[in-house]
Amino acid sequence: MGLVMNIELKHIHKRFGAVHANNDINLTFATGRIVGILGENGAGKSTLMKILSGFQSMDSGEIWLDGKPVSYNGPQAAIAHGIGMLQQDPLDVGAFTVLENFIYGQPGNLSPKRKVAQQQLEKLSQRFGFELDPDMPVSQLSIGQRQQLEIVRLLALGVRTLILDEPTTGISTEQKTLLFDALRELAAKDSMTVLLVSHKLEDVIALCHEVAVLRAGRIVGSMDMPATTTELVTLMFGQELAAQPRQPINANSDDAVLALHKVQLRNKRMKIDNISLRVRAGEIIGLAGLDGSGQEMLLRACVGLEKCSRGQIDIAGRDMTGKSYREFLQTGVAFGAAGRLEEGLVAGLTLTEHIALVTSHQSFIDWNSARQHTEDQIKHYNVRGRPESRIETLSGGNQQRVLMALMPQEPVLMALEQPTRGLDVDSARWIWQQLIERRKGGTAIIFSSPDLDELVTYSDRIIVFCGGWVQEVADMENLTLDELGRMIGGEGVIQ
Amino acid sequence: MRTRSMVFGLTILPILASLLITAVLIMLVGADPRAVFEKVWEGAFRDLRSFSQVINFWIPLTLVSMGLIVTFTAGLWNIGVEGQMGMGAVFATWGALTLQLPPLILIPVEILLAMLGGGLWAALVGILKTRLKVHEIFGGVALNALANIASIYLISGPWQPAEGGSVRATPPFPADALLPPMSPDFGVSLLALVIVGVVIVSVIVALRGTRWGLQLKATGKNARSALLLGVPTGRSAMSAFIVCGMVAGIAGGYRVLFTYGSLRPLVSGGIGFLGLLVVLLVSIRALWVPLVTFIFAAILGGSTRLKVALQLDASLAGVLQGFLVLAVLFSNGLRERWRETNPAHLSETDIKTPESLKADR
Amino acid sequence: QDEEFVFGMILVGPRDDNGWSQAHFEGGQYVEETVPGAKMVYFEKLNPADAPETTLLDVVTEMVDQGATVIFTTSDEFEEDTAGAAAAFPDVTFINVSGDDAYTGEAAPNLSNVMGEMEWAKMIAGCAAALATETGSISYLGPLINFETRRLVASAYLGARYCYENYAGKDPAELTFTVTWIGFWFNIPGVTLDPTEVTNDFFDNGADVVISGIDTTEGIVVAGQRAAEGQSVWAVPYDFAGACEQAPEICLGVPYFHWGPVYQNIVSEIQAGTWEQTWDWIGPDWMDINNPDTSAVGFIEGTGLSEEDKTSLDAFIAEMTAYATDEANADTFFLWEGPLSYQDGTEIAAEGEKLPAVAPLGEAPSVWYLEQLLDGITGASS
Amino acid sequence: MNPELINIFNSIVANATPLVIASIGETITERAGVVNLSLDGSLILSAMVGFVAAFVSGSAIIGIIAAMIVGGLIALIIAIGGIELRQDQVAIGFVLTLLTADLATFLGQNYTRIPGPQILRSPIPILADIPVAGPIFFNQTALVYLSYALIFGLWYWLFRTRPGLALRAIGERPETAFARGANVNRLRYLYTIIGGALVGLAGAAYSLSVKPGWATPPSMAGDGWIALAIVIFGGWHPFRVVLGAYLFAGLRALSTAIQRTPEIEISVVLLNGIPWVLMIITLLLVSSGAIERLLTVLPRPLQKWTRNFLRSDPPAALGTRFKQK
Ligand SMILES: Nc1ncnc2c1ncn2[C@@H]1O[C@H](COP(=O)(O)OP(=O)(O)OP(=O)(O)O)[C@@H](O)[C@H]1O
Ligand SMILES: Nc1ncnc2c1ncn2[C@@H]1O[C@H](COP(=O)(O)OP(=O)(O)OP(=O)(O)O)[C@@H](O)[C@H]1O
Ligand SMILES: [Mg+2]
Ligand SMILES: [Mg+2]
Repeated sequence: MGLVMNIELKHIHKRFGAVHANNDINLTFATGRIVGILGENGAGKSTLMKILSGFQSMDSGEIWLDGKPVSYNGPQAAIAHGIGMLQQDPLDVGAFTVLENFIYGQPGNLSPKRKVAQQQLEKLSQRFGFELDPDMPVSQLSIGQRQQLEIVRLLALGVRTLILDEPTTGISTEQKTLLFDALRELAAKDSMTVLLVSHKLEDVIALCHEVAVLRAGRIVGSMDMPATTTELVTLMFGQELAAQPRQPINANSDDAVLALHKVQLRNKRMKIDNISLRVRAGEIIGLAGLDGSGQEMLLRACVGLEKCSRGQIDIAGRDMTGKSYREFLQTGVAFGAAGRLEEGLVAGLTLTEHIALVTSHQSFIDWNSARQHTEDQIKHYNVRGRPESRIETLSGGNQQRVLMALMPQEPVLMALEQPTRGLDVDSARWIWQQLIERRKGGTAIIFSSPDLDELVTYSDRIIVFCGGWVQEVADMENLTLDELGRMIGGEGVIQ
Repeated sequence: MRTRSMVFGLTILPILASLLITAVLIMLVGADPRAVFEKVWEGAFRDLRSFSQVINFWIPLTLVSMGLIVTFTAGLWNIGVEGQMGMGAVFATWGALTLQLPPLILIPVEILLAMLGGGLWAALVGILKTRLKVHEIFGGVALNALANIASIYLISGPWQPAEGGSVRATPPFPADALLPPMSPDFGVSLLALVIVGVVIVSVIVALRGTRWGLQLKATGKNARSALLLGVPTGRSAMSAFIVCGMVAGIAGGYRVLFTYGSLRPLVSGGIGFLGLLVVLLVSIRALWVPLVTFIFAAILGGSTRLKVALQLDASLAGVLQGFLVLAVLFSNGLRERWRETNPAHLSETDIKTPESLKADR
Repeated sequence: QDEEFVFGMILVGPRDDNGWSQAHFEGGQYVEETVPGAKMVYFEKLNPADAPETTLLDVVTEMVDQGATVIFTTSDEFEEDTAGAAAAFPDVTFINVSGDDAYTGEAAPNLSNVMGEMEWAKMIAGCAAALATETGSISYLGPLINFETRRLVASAYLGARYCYENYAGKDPAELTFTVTWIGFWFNIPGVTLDPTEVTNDFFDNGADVVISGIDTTEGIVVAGQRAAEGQSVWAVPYDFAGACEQAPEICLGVPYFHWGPVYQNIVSEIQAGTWEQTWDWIGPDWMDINNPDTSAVGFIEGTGLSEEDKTSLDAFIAEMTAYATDEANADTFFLWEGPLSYQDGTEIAAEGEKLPAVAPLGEAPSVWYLEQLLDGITGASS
Repeated sequence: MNPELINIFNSIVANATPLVIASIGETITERAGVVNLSLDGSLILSAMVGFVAAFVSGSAIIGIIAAMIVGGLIALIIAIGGIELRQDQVAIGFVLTLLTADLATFLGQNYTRIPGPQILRSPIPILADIPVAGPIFFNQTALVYLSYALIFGLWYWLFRTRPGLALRAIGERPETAFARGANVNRLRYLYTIIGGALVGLAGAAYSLSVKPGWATPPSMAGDGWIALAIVIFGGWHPFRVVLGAYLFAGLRALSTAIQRTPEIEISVVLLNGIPWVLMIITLLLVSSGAIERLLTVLPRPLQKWTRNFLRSDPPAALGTRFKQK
């Protein structure tokens, strides 16, 4: 399997309107290497990788493979040249079974040989220790399993270069280990080239042989590994980021803002029993766990979006069991969902209309004062946008800021799903500053995150969700990332 | 400059295109398009009587269209509007046939009954939609047919005159139960005109200036987000249905209390569907409704003459209206495409340079 | 030099429906041909399904505008609206087919009613069906239920029962006569039953003759289809002399109206200034029921009729003619004599008693105001 | 089984066939992620054109072809508007529903109620002799046999072939399909047109076989909406769609039968409401999740088998636009 693959990118340019997403990129990737691609949000990483894997066309520039210029349109053609990409949200079809997904895209005659394909799938899975049931619908797999499926699928297609865009979000430590082992093996034994886009510096440090850093569309540097986090951060942001000072909670009262008594939650896929929890004013509770382990369900139950099948929920001492979301809102809770434009903001409405929607309590709206109010909020939250801008024209970070501005000033409780999803380190820190500001006023925060670092950094207490069980981290003082990762993966759960 | 002429062209184009297609079709069946358009014009504007007939289409059509503006704003396809008109007519008929009141009280009561009937029928679609998750298009289609069947049942059964049973009509309403016309020559109800005016103004004000209107808009654009922002979306949708149903009910009531003077099968006369076309044509912009409904009403009014004078099927009116709306939808699409390929016309908030994004960090 | 005389013709269905509306339309054409200067303006398909937005008054207004001085509104469905239009245009003469306003005295002076005595022809239709049936099961495709349709169904039934016994020589107790009502004069999808499906259902359930009572031709079309597929089935269409053309080989004949002479008469009277309001129920010309210049009602025998049955049918018609031309039987109908009772058992004519053609509603039972189907017919009376 | 009952079932299969073909066509379209809401009008216009073409040419085959072209053209308008110009597919479909029905009335005004070519029953020799099932299923017209082929053909295409995977993928997740080499929009055009052509075929099945001839008001009006509802009831699975169509035709036959039964006294007019009540009830059944719940009751191996069959979620990308790079 000693096929050599040398990739050269020459003078690649890509513009989106006024945005110069890739500005004269020159890079070389040698065979058998694992290369990390770093950069802040919007730096152009995904764009470059999409160009390389055929998902996007470039404006100008050349791609050379093994000393020859190539051009292809479409990801299928890139795969034919041996380059495959694994998107952050794996590109599969939820309604298909694992086997159908594996088959779909393979060349062949009209009616695929299911037996043959199944054997191939099983052989590849076995090699890397992946457990994939061929008849399972993809919609019932975890993100990690979907990535595994995508990897074996690409390998079966004979891919020689594997690109992964932020693959470690939302997968367990165990699956991450499995993934990294597989990638190392592919690079070492099969001489494959692996390109890894990631915001997680520890992953890059653990895996990569070298890194390249983008900023505002340009390559600003590269270095061979090993390197320290500080060195990488300096390269990415041009400066070292100061550590966030941790504030102790001023939990001067013992009154629970939120209290769960033996709550049972269930949906089609799982059931979680016996959750009991007391959250005091000013406390920050982190919910850890793999995607879809029940954190989201709990968060939503805390604001009445999910019904408890058993047990009782109190908000500020009032029994709210079975009440509607709107009734919860009236008690002073706030909720922020992970999908901002799907759940939270209304594409098509302007900023002013959003503000008016949550602040008007009269039948008739005073548009002048709504506009005034919006301008104040824009200033206060540092939003890049104007009152009459439609919300969908703002960037992700700015949308997140607007979402914050729409929440009540001093809620009793904020329930936030992945509050910094998709944001770069800088924006994420700004969001947390705002949150910590609110907790000083006595707001309790309960949030979920796939980012262990974020959980450990900001939480006063952490609840771990795993396989239908919940468990609180006992010793917060001495909690390490590793330990938390293992708990998420199912170690040390009291059954 | 180029922009303006382009936009103008894309507005005028669909009108020309649909007229052209219709003309070709007319020639296809061996008639003269000029004579057709002439007869339609004559049929609508020949004299006061024919003009009053146009206004008599305009009144219910405008009512229904304004109601549909409300449901469309909330993102709802109220195809059931026909049935809501029908039920408005049925309830008004009940009032007209059974209540013995002085006209000054009877007529308002009949109109309230019509609103009640339309509102109820719309609420059914609403419940099916919001509680039972049956898409409003199917709920609406089924309830349209059921409203019709209910009215035929009532006409041929319980409300049948003693001397003969058929599905043709109820006995004529007593004179006191009818809306009075403005004058014998100009057969138009002043009260109905006033109601239309009030409805137009209230719908525009409600959608622009009230919290209810904003909540509808948010529900229509993204119900999930609206819910999370604290909008009672279920209630919003229900209220949109009910408001539309009540307005459509008045329109249906008008058909029996003025146009016919008795209840007929299929009393809505397809006006509800026409209203849907109108609202699609104006892209939910309420201000344009009265004008467009006037044009549609004129075509409708004129097409009776078309049939008597030229023996051409009156379905031609529907063909012209259909092509017009289709052409407008297509030219909207062309305009959007054209804007996309000429990004200079995007407002400046649409795209930002990385520099400006970085400025405040 | 002939002064133009414009008359309006308002049709409930299409002018080429091979049924009721076409018969009227051709009646109008007959007037155009025979009355010098006569010119017809017409409006077809004035019904809630085809022209939901148009009212009869709109159409009348347009016609008057075109110069019409007499307007024929050719459906029972137009009864109320014609009364309204007559009040709105007192100078125009209105003829409503059929209706009873002129009989009950409700009508404005410029409004007459006219109808043909289809009962005779329906009896012949029933007879033809009884002669042809092999299974002894006849189905009647009914429109909506009212006085007119009930008496037509009953007439067909009486004819069938009589011929089944007297010409076919079978036991009338074994004859099945079923009516299914579709709900209107013709198919309105989503509102009426579909006559095509209903006719198929007749044949599926063992009937082999369908007598149509609706304005359109679904009955004979389906029968023709079944016959082409090899089944022995027959049909009797309705209303229009040419209706057999849809499937001549299985057509037993068609009872029809011939409006030409009737309309010509009315138009001539109006031209001559001798017209007076009447309520007319016009019978066939017994000299020759199929004379196009004199008979308002007729029955054309179809090619589906066997020679033998044709002979029997002619004998039946002769018997009927003898009855009708006998002065003693004035204002009564053949076969409409006791014992006759309604479906619920109420006797309406005792043994030997003849039911009067018409009597004021509620005062005495009559053929015109038949309140129920007759005993022996399967199907709904209301 | 008594012969009347066999006759009745035979008629039910015959009457259901246009519904079957139309809803199979719409299933294909919707599986590709496009909604063709115009069915009610499409059926009418294609029925008219099918009849007129057959009448003028004297050949039913030419009628069928003409009807399929009309159905395909209507679908093409929806595809251009919905895919190319990215307008609301429901809006275009609705406008076309009204427009095509009026167009049929207008253009067909000189062709009403005339006898024309028909497609008659032609029993399949050996199969028609099978007791009970033979006379019901195999004493039918060629169109009915074609509908059987369509049912099984679509099932095979969707669940057993590579292009079938692509068809499902473009309706479920077009991004994925694109990444795997499908030209999403071109395929959507293709399947929308194929689906539309089948709707056209269904129209011809009315005017050349089930409800022979052309007339106004058109006798198939309303059936388009019912076919659309059947697609939902059928969960976009060909077998269940067909089941829905047969069920529907069966229950409609029942409302005629009720009138024939003098013991049941119910107003004729009210009986005509049955199909619409049925339509709502069937949709309720699906939306209430009753069918899904059935799945959880079944033993596990059966679950796997029935999962596809019992799904009630529409294709995830139904009615959405895909911006192809
Ligand atoms: N399809 C597009 N249309 C317009 N602008 C785009 C498009 N895709 C990317 N951009 C812009 O190009 C720039 C680079 O985006 P890219 O997705 O490559 O960034 P990234 O480095 O992957 O960021 P992140 O870390 O947030 O994933 C951003 O400003 C982005 O807004
Ligand atoms: N698919 C797209 N089509 C059009 N414009 C886009 C698209 N994606 C991004 N943009 C535009 O590009 C700009 C940057 O978007 P993006 O969400 O990638 O920002 P970002 O660089 O990640 O910033 P932030 O850190 O605030 O999230 C925005 O103005 C956005 O409107
Ligand atoms: Mg971003
Ligand atoms: Mg990225």
